[in-house]
Amino acid sequence: MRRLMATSVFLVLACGGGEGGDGGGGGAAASVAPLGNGTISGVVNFSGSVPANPTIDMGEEPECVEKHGGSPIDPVVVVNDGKLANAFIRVVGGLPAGPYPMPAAPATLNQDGCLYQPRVVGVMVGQTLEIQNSDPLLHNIKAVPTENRGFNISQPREGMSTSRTFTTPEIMVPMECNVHGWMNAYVGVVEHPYFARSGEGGTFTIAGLPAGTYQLEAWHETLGTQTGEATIGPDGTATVEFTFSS
Amino acid sequence: MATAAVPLDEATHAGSHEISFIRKYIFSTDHKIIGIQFMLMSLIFLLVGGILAAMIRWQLGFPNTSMPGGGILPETMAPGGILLPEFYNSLVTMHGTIMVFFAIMPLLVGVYGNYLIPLKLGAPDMAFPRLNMASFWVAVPAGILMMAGFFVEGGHAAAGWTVYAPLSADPEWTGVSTGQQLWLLSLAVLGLSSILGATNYITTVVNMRAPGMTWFRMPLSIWALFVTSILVLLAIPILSGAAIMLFFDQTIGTHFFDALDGGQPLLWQHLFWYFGHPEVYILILPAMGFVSDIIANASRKPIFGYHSMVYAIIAIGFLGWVVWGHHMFQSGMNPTLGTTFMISTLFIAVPSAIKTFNWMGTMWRGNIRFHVPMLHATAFVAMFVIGGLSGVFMASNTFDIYIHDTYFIVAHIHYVLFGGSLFAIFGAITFWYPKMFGRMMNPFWGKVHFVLTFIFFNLAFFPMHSLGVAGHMRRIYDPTQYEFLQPLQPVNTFISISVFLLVLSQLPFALNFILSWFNGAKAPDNPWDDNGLEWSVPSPPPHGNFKETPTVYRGAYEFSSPLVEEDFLPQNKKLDSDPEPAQAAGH
Amino acid sequence: MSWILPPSASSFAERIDFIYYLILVITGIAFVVVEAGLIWFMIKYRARPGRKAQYTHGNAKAEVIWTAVPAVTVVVIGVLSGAVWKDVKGRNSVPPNAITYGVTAQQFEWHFAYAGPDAQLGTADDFSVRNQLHVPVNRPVELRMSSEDVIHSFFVNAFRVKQDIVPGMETVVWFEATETGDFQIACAELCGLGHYRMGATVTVHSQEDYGRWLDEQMTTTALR
Amino acid sequence: MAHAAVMQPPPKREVGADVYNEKLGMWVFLGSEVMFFTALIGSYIILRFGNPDAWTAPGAILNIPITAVNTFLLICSSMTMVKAFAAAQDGDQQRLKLYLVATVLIGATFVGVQAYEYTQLVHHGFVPSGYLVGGELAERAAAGELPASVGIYGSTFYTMTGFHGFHVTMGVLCMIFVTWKAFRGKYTATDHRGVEVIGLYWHFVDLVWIILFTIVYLI
Repeated sequence: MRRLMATSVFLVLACGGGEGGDGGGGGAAASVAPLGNGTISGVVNFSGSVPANPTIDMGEEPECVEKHGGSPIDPVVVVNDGKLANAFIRVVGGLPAGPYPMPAAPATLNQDGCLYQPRVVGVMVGQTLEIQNSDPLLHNIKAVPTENRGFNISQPREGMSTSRTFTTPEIMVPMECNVHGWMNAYVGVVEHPYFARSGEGGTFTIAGLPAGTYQLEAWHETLGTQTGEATIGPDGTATVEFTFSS
Repeated sequence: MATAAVPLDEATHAGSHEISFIRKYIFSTDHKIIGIQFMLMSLIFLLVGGILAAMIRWQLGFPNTSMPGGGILPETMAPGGILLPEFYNSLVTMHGTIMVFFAIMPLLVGVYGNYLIPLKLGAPDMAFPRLNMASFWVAVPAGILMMAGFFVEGGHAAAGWTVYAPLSADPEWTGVSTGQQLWLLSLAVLGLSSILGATNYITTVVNMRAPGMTWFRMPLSIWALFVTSILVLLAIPILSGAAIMLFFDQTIGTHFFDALDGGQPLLWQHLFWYFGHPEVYILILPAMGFVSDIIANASRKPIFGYHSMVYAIIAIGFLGWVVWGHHMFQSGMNPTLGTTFMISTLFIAVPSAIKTFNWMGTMWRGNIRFHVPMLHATAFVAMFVIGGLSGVFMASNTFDIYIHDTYFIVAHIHYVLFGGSLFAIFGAITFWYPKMFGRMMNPFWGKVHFVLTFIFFNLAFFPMHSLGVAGHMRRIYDPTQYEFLQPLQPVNTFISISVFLLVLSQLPFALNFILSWFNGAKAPDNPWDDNGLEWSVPSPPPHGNFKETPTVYRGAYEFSSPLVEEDFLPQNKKLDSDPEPAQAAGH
Repeated sequence: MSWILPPSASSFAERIDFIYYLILVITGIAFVVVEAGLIWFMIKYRARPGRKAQYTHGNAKAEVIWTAVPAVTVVVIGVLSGAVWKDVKGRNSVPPNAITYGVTAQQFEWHFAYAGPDAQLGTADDFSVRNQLHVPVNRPVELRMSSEDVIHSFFVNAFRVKQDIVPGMETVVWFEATETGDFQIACAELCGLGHYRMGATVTVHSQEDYGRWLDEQMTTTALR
Repeated sequence: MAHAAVMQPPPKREVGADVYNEKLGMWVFLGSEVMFFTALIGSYIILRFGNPDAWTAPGAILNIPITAVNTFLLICSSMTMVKAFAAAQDGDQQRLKLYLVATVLIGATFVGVQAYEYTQLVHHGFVPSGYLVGGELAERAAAGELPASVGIYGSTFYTMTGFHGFHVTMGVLCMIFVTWKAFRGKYTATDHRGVEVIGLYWHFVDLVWIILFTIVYLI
């Protein structure tokens, strides 16, 4: 993205990838009606031995260490009972042509305890990404995209919130904090709202789809990508499973 | 241009024909109008720069609190009125840039280079009047480009006014792209304006002097402007070249300052300071010239050691080219060069001392009239001494290890640029205002402005020395982040309050300037009993300046001459003992 | 408001401080002479009716004096200053018995690299600590510094040490701490929006404590 | 300006440089230009010494024969410029116009050839940022025939020759103006300042090119 002479088109709006636990692609926007009401639900498995996550030397930021009970760990690969969290799943094939409904709520990326919450977040093109600071100290947020226009902004105080949007689909836009070199997050920018992040239990749901067969792709920051397929039948549901291994 | 088919006589003599308002006041080729245009533009920028300074000081004096009126700033600058660090960096960058390039430099060179050179030399106008007009109208878009940077996405340039690469070369490091590019474009355009101006000034000084105005009869203000013009002519293109390279690094992917691909970050610093140190003298030499004129006038005495004053100007102009490395003692430059640059830098103290003592010598046994210009000129000397002496600390490469990039340098540059240049500018404005506008400024409010400015200037900047001595880094958004700086916070708050009052103290000046233009007492031709040729013509002088080319019989500082009854003797007044100038020739 | 330098804690700090106090005294004298003279002249030679100024164009003798005195003074300052510079920052100024550390600066962190058990920097067993430099007291320390992104500057107030760190080149600086305790490291060159917070700590240990700290680190590093 | 041909007697002045204003002004301006090219050339020298591996052997990327021809053309244009000035001094209007037109044409040709050279270089994959990704030269570099990275080579090459080309273009434009005035008979044997002044600029630009050609192409 260095020297991307992006023209200054800046944008707008909202979205909702994965808030909290098992995120689903959000609700309906006023302008575009939902394409359907089918749902794909799935789970991301992990096989093999789980790589150890690095510990973080947060000694310079006691406020953050406190939030982690004294021993902060960088959650690069989070596996619970063989299920992988923080994978980013999106529909890559089988969708009818747009336009697609815009998720009603903005996506959020919170800086809490000198870590990003969540670590992986999806936004639709044009959907607002709300970046929040819950720490009483300076964070800067540097987006280093290759397709979008990058930015580098600061939030020196607790409770600050800044909104940004992306103009072009991009898997994934890395976000970093240069004050705390260990802080990394990834923003998936998708042209439609049919994406999700696997939660702590490795599960996810993508809602609002019409019946049909869809190709999906799951992405993880260190484990690469996996593909899958799901068919939403007349009952309006489908399931899919991905398996990553170390 | 085809319409200007006017015989030379008429074209150069005022009032004898009508020209349209636009040709007369907007796209004028009259050096006096252009000087006034430059003055209005740079005074506006001076105000902008002052407001930026007040914002910087708010953050430093009262970190993390909401700035009064800051609520009107957009979220990307100051959410809730509290300045963001990236905006603070833009403020620091733009305060320096605007003050150096759009306020002090045009005020000294653009205004008085234009206004004084033809008048003081007895010329009808500049050598190239249309080029002169172009030089102003190229500066205007440069100013617009520079201000536009505040309104673009990513914010304005935030890499400091020295725009050190690679911080400035790659948007990745600051988040600023368009702002930095506008900054570079603006300076390249402004550079063209300065070069056109300098070409004009040099040609005029060399070729347009009235008969009898030999080199060593020129007033020191003209000598200073002449040497300054040479510095501008030779230094600005270095900046233009460097700015263009940096612009290409930003836009078309060249690698001049990119260490990852064969470029050299230190090359920027060498280019910038090779331009930048002559630039520093561009900002002080004309001020010294004006002050020399004013002190001699007010003391009613010939300038003490005229020739050594001239040689000191030339020496400073020359030394300016061989000292740039003193900005880079701690930059990783070859340490042996450090010692070389220290020696050359220290020697600048010599011509500076000569000038200071000669000003004092001029006042010695004088009969000093403390008119407002003289108050400012005296303040210039007093403040320049502080700025000059604090420069010795930094010239020593050894002690510079400690105070490099601290508030000591901030104090130093403000003592030279505000205490020095700006006091001289106030002196010059009040001294030549009657000539420029045909009205006197109000002396009472002039004195009020002077006293307030002098007090709050010192309260604002003198404590910065002690911050520097305590190791306070400059360009720090929030000093309370460092334990060793926390005890200094009361000093920061004190400085900030003084700066706010200093900014407010400019109100009497602004009002005096504007109101006197309309309501001031009518100015006589020679209100200060001065000797210069500009005082021999009406206030304001007509288009073409002189009814007939004056003849010069002596230098500009023949005050209290025993040859005449009154205590001044104009340069063009012929005494019986004066021979006609021998050299005057028809070319 | 103080003209006194803060307490120092390195071997060459006193020599640097001496230069400061020397210049302070010289410039202080010049300051008093000039400003007092100025005020005196302003009062004594203020305009009074019926008085005419003395008509003189200068005095060559006086001018020679006030040219020569500053010239000699600056030469003295230059020579004294240059001698200290040579020992602090000169080409071969790093003492041969210095311990070498690696410093990597990046927006907006410091990473200090320590030699591992083989006591050689630049080998596989090096370990690195973020924002913490640990050094022994009374022992010269050499820092080999490089930058990942933009120009930073390594500044320790108490040690009178400052050196820019330029991407694409290695800059070297050395110091010898003379007191134990924690001292603050600051970045002294504008490096971006987090510049004001790019601090770190240098901890000066007694010789024994330093050894203990080093062993501890190597054990935990080996465990990782 | 319509009556400019009627010369006013110059006002009495203190003797300055003993040349008329326009000529002095051009000399002064050229001083500024010297510093501009000094900045570019000085940077080039520093960058090249700092990273000699980014440069290829002469001619490996750049097309020397075509540039040599171009250099010859530019030197020829200086010759025609001299001839034009001589004609102006003699008051020979025909030859003045002839040689001015020739200078304009040769100058324009120089710029055209340079533009052609640029398009060829870009076509081969040599751009200001170095190799064009996927270009022919990038492949040869990958094969080890050329330096791995020529970023700084491309940067300096395009900036220096580009700015020279810009100066030539400006010169051609001014020269067209002078030619137009020559066709209107504005230059006489006694007053032909425009021709002399543009000539000074032209020779300067020519001289700069000879330096650039030597250090950028031949060394």
